[in-house]
Amino acid sequence: MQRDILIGGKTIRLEVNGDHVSVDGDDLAVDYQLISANELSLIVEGRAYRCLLDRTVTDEAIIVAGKRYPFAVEDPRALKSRKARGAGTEGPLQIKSSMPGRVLRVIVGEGEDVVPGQGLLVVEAMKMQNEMKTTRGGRVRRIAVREGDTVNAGQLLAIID
Amino acid sequence: MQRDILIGGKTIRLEVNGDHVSVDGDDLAVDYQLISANELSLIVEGRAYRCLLDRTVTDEAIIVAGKRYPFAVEDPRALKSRKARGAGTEGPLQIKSSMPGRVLRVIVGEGEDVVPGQGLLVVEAMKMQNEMKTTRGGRVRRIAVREGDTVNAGQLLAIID
Amino acid sequence: MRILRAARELGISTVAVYSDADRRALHVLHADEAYRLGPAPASESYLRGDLILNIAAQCGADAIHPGYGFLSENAAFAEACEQAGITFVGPTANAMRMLGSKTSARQLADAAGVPRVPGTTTAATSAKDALAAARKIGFPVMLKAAAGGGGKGMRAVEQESELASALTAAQSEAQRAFGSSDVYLEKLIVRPRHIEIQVLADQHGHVIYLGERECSVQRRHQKVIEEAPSAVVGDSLRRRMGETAVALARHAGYTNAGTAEFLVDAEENFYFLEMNTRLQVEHPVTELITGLDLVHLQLQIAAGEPLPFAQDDIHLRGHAIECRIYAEDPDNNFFPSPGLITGLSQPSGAGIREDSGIYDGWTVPLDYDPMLSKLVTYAPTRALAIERMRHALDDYFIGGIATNISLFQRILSDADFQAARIDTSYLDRLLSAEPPAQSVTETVTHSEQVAAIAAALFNASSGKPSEAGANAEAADTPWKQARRREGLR
Amino acid sequence: MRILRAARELGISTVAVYSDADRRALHVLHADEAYRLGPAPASESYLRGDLILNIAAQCGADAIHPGYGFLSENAAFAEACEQAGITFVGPTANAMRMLGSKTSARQLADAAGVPRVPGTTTAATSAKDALAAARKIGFPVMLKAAAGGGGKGMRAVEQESELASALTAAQSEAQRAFGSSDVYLEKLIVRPRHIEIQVLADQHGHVIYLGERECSVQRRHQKVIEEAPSAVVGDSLRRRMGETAVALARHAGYTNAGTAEFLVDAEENFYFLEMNTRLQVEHPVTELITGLDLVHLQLQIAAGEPLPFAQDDIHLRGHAIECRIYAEDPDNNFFPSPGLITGLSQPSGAGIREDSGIYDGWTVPLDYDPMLSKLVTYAPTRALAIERMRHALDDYFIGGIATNISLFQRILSDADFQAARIDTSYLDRLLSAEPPAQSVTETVTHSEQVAAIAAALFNASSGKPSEAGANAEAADTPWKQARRREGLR
Repeated sequence: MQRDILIGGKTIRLEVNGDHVSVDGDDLAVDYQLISANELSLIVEGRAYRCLLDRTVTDEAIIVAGKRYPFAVEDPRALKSRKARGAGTEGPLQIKSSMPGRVLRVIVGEGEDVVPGQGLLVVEAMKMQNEMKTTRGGRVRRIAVREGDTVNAGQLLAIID
Repeated sequence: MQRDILIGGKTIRLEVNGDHVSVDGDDLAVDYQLISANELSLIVEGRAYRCLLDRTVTDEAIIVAGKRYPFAVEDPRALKSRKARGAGTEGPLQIKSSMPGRVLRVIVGEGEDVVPGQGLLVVEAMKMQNEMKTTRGGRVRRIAVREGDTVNAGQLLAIID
Repeated sequence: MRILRAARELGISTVAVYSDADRRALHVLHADEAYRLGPAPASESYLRGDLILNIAAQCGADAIHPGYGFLSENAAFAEACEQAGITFVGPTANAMRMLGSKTSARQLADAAGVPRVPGTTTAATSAKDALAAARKIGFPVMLKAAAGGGGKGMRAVEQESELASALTAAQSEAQRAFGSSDVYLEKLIVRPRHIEIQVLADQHGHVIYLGERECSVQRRHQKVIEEAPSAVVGDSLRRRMGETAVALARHAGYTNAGTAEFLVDAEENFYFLEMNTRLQVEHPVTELITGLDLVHLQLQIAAGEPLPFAQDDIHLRGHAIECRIYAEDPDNNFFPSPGLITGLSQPSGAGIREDSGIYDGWTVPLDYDPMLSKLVTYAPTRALAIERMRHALDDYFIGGIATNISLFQRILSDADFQAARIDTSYLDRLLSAEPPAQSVTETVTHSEQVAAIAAALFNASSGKPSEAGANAEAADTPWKQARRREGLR
Repeated sequence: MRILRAARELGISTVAVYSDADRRALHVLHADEAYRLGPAPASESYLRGDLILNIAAQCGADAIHPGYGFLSENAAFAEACEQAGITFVGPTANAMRMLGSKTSARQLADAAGVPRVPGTTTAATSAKDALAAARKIGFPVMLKAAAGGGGKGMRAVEQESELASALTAAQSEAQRAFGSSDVYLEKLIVRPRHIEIQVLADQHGHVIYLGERECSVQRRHQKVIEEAPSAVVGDSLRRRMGETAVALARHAGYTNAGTAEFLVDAEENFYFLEMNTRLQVEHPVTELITGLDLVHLQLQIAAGEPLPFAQDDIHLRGHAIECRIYAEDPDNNFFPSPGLITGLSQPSGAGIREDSGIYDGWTVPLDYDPMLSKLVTYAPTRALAIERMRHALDDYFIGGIATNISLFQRILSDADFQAARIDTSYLDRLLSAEPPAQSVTETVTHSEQVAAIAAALFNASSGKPSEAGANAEAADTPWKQARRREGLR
């Protein structure tokens, strides 16, 4: 079994053969047991890990020791191959809604320049107003929603160039 | 939807229509939600019940308020229609092993008369010796195992007439 | 669930009411009787006191426990219960009215000689009015909704120029949240701690206090972590604050459980903030250090029983910490994240208590406060209670939705928190500080290798039916290949 | 898991060892390191001290905590640890040897002036020898394995004619279970309570006791329910028993946690039975009423730290009850029922502690003691702790295998248990009494109607994929039809 895993901005090539796994060419002794559909007991060279698979509407990640590692599988045989959150700092930035809600206010217009941390629009959900900010500076290419719109989880709100 | 449920030695005819159920002809208002594959939130005429489905190697039962009700479904469309434990006190009594183990000793012979509570054979499992007793008196028709035999869960050990 | 369980333990039958969004909630599953109130919005269900009283009358209920939110501090509802001959588990409508509005509570505090933060005792009606009051008190000042709680309708104002717009915002927020736009002003205490005193009063004139809770770790004036006892409250301060809270409760003719909130400054001066006339979300930390059950006591008091102990019988032992686990994403501006829970693994064991209403397969509704669970740890010392919580959080897994578990991990490993150097702006400072290095390394770290191996193995197993892992062993390659190891490594 | 969690909380890295049957066990999942010991049988894995020490040496372990069973009372293993320079978390091999064998423990007790049940101090070698001893003591007598515990190798003998065969049986059971056929005799006390004292001793000569545990509810000499405190132990008896246990521990040069077991008769006479030189399964009840963490203390003592408190600092508060939940079928002669857990719903909340190592999808192995979980409740009073436990048991669901939960429900609702009228034969009497009416009625009861409705609904939904209930709402008829109700009932 062979997989390329995109994690932390790097691609790791894995090959699992019985009780050994090759990680970018390094050979490691592994032992593993699936505890449930999203919980794995993994022993690598004697070190024990509880690995959790967390699939949300926006990404797919492994949680190990309380830390979350979004990942993507790059393999023609894999069914799912999503873009890992945070991976890829190049190209336009898509601002997406992480949950359903209502667009209360649009703060910036298309074509405006924004700085990192600047608020773009306000979405209300569960009676809380949340300002959606950009993590990068740039020019607003597109505002994909209007005030009063109801948005779904994962729906595109804006694009920053 | 219609089902005949054998429970507590009685057969109950049920017909579910939307938010009403007919139980042996009595009409009751019901509301229900499946919480998980084996947990049901059931409201009957305002009374709330947490109903659990327990499938073991020997029977199938509903647990309500800490009490266990073995049942069988009598319906041509149902996939499973097992004999409820305890149901049917007529006919020969089959003594089965409820778990894997090893037959340590056979106490009674075929053709012997036994009284309720009498030990028939001793099975060892998990380092514990367990005397398998008969709940009914009668004549031992058959001892289906020999000393030293390994037995599986549900395997027939003896038949009492 | 907390209240339902406590009632059952006293042999009381329970009736749950639910909105359409909560039909699958655990309190409905576990109640003796359950009735639908209405559609999901609280204004059409849980805030409809008339519907609730109708149901109570129909099913012959003796008492109503209002819980923590919704109508729990609504004097009109308490009064309606009284008129309907149904016991409201809480104070009388009269006491609630006196203490429930912050404006009247402050008047009462003054009358009872309870120290409080300088401020107005009546609502500011205009910007001009507010400005005059603010100048008299001295900036910085705080705007607060008279009817509210939980941070809604609150604004800190540093200078005169900000006052008018802040007042408008606070008033409209107060109107939306509480149906009243009354807002008052008070002096802003710099770096105060938020410490509250739990009081219990029976119908026979006995009033006692059960020590304090430290609730300084807040975000947007919402409590995030609560502890008992407070690391800065010694026996003397505890007695002074406790006796003050008891005096206030006596003055108001208060009955049942209540909480007096105070700001405490670095010199151990304490200022009364408000009285919460209900059971608090954070009551478990008090239960763990006193060994008492506050819900049992609430029900016994409501039934007219006297308190079964006196002030001298109350001894605090050990340390308890509570984390309020919310469906919100700390990496995304604390945006709420309701949705389907697709995996759940909850910690348990020595010194771990969890009050939660979630389960695998439950959909966190959009409609209410997204609190999922209260995770509470107890240990003989604060340091051990913190360590216990850190590991309990590591063990906690809620799949499918974002939660604030990582926020707690960050707080609990912070040196200032561990040294109890906290005040009400502590968390804002921590959050505005550089987030902990995300360690985006050039080379692949060992942890990333492990995560990648897990990702590959999960990926290889996906698509195969595996009901709760039951069939995992039976699934074919590569799950089976590595099951047996030859000897020791 | 209990020990692993406590170690993590003290910042100690953990190494788990496992047999093939336990690869999927939770202690392996949560450890920092994990190594395979060998095949499933304990004699080839968990009882192989040599393999365990090899692993400890390879991974550089500082200490070994032996848990509750297997090698925890094996002096040879403790000695091997000492020789390998690895700390054994427990008493010295020497103290263990003195107290571990019942015969030598009795000699020690006599020397320390600890009252004990009249009996032989050396093992009975022949039937003739045993008969002479029994006649001297007076019937009824008890046969006990010198090396054992947990009821193995024990026989009560009412009259002379039964003695020879009972001795043979006890000896062969002792040989199988402990590798030694030594069996001794003692007088059988009529209707005694089994009450034990928890002691703690550091390496600096401090020895204290932490109150008692009431363990009279037993089946086949195995503890079923434990409580703390005992309803019949007052301050005076507690002090007398506690000081006796401390004297014994001092006499043996004992260190770490240990338990002195006593029989107590109706006149408050107490007789020393044996000293358990390890942490007991039932330690949580002591933790809940003292507020301490015994595993933390064990590790601190093993590290050479002094006890952080004195006898006067120990105060008991409230009441705790533990139920040992086993995979065994009370309706079928308590036959073990290992197998796949196909559904799991565990109680939680105020006053509920669970120490368990099970999960949905886990297969309870055939190979070991079938204990699934320890469910413990705490409440201010015994009556409330019982009620809390009854409801926690109602909430507990372990699907797919038989458990003894129904046994606890029967005990906890029994008037004698509720009145604390218990002794070591209490449970045998309850079980031999007419079982509660199975209410096989002619007509269909209301509960049967409800169960039948549920059965029909489950049946109608089966076959449809429903991953942990997540898709239940999406499943078609009849699940959807009844979701919305028109108005109130």
